[in-house]
Amino acid sequence: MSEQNKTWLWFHRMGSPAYFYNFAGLLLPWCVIATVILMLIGLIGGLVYAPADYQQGEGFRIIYVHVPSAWMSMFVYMVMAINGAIFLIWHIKLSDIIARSSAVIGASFTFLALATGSIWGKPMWGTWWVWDARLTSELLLLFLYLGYIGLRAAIDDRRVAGKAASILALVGVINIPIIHYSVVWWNTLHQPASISKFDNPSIHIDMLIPLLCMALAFKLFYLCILLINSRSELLEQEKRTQWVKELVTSS
Amino acid sequence: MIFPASGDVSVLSTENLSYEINDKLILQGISFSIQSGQVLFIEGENGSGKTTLLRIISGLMQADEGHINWNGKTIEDERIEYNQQLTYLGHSTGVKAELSALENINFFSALSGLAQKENPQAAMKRVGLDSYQNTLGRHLSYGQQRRIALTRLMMEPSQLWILDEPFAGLDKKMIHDLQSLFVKHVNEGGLLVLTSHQHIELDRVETLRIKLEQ
Amino acid sequence: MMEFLHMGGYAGYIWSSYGIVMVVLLLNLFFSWRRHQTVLRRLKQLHSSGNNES
Amino acid sequence: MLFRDLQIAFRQRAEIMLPVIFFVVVVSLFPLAISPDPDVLRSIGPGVIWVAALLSILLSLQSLFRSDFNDGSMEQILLSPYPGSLLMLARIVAQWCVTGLPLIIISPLLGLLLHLETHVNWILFISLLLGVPYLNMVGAIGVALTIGLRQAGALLSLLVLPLYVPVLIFGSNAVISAANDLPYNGQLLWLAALLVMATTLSPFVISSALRVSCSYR
Repeated sequence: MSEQNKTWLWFHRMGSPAYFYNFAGLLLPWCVIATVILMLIGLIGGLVYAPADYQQGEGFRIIYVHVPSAWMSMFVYMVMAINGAIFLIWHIKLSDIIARSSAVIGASFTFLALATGSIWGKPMWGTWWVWDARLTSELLLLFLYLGYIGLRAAIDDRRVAGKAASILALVGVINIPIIHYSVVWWNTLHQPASISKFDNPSIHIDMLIPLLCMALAFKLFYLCILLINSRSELLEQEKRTQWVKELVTSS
Repeated sequence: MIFPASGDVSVLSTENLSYEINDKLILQGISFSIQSGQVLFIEGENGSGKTTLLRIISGLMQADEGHINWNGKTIEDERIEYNQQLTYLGHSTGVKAELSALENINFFSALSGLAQKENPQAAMKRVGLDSYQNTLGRHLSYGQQRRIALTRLMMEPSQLWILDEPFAGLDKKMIHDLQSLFVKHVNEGGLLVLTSHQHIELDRVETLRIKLEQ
Repeated sequence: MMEFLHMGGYAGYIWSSYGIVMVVLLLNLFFSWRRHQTVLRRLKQLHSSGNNES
Repeated sequence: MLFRDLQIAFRQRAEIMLPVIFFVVVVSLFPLAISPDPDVLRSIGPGVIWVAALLSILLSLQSLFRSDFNDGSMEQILLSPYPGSLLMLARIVAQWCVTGLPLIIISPLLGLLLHLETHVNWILFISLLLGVPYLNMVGAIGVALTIGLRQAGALLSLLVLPLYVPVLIFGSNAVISAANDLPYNGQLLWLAALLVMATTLSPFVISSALRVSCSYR
């Protein structure tokens, strides 16, 4: 079989719900283990081995949680928007399930990024909330997430909710760069640029490694949540089919 | 007046449509095929999915499985052409409260993008509303609003009529007029899909029937 | 060990932010897992009792 | 289509005035809430007017598609052979004339209320002229998505407000920098760019969103 249609075959097989359900089931334990390991490495590396930052002292260690969750909040929204597009254009139900299962975890990552950001702001600038460009666009991203979840919850019909939410995700994803740019531009307008040392100060090498571990750990954690959620969504959607009947009555 | 647009026989067919609403499969494996000169009768009690089926056929809603073909091509690909040949009348009349009867009719025909088969005044006369031309939609009764919606059947030379309970809210005379209009439409090569509570017989016309169980 | 916990004066901030992160992540995990179980249970009940219905 | 909407709108004159009155009331609240002295008003004026304009647009959007949706004419619009996006463009332009235009026309008046100098008022007028249509279009997307829902109002604002932020920032800032005699044409250009983007993209999005919402009933 040529390479091309082997991947197509895989993609096609992945499309069939029963296969995906079992495949996800197998992958899940490994994923959980990998997340735990990576999380531990990242935490130990970040909290213990990484040298204290010359300027912010130990306080900067919050970066190991704040930056990964901020990256994740953006990453998950991208995944939702891409899957939304796939669902709208090719009507692949699986991508709607992926988008649906990632909404809540995406919103929690954004919330975490905000929470850790403001906690980090306290020792640095003495105030809980700083109208810093990145924090503000993070806040707006949270509103986008809440809107997405709210819309999906408000529509009972599963199909329509999927389509409506995908449209919203696409509109949102077009606006994210615009919102980010306008907030950054607005921020430099009102505050002298000096404060913006906030996000990634010149990273020392062994500070960087734990950060990457944490980022990877967060990604894997997201994958675990995604796998669990999509399995339950799949069951919900395919409940009338034969394979669900056997699976349920046998287990 | 034979339909110049298609000339040949147009065919509307569906392949095992199915639709599920919150855990209940109300449409399963619906397949039928009707062509010019035929009527499709969809019978069933309330809530048996008649309206849903009509809305799926007209393209307002999408079925879970199965698809609908108009002259061999699925309606999603041929949306513009399908819409040109289609007149859909649902439960809600579509009459705007703020516009007068005449303005409503002119708006419908402008929206349909088709030449007016008959001028609005004559159409209103045929449904017995000629004295109501300038009354606002708001002041018209439901029956009158339905009759305004029905004037569209006289005005638009569309080939496929999809009507949801066309006889509801009409008096005896109007029902009789409507039936003769249907017969005339079908004999001229039109297609007709309709639902109705009562059992209506259209004489001298080829009728197919679909029964939807609860 | 005490010095480690003290975190050079920022103990309160660091541990609180790590705490929040852990709590929220675990909550997510817990709710997703619970939902999975309830769906399984509901379907089992639907299928085993309702064989004739669907 | 456009003609019909304008006809309908002018039949319900009372409804046209509602957002405009709301706009005036909200703006006049601020001097009472903050302080009547001109310098303070001059500094917060532009922001106040922009936020008030945004809120009154949001208010007027509630009824945008609702009457069509309820009396069934939305179905006919979706089933017409004309491309949905063209029809939607006409709908938005009609909606803008009915709700956006009055706001823009009255805004210089409110500018005086807040002691803005004449040239600042002029910039305010232009910025609203560029910004309000964007608010209308993006808001219409939100309405199209939430049309069939129960508490659509609250959800609509949650969906739409983040998308309004860029216009709010550039709009109010254009006027503020005009007040402090700083260059403002950069912001206005940004507003114009956003407007062009919205005009090209939103009709298509609105018609597909309506097609989805209509299949919900």
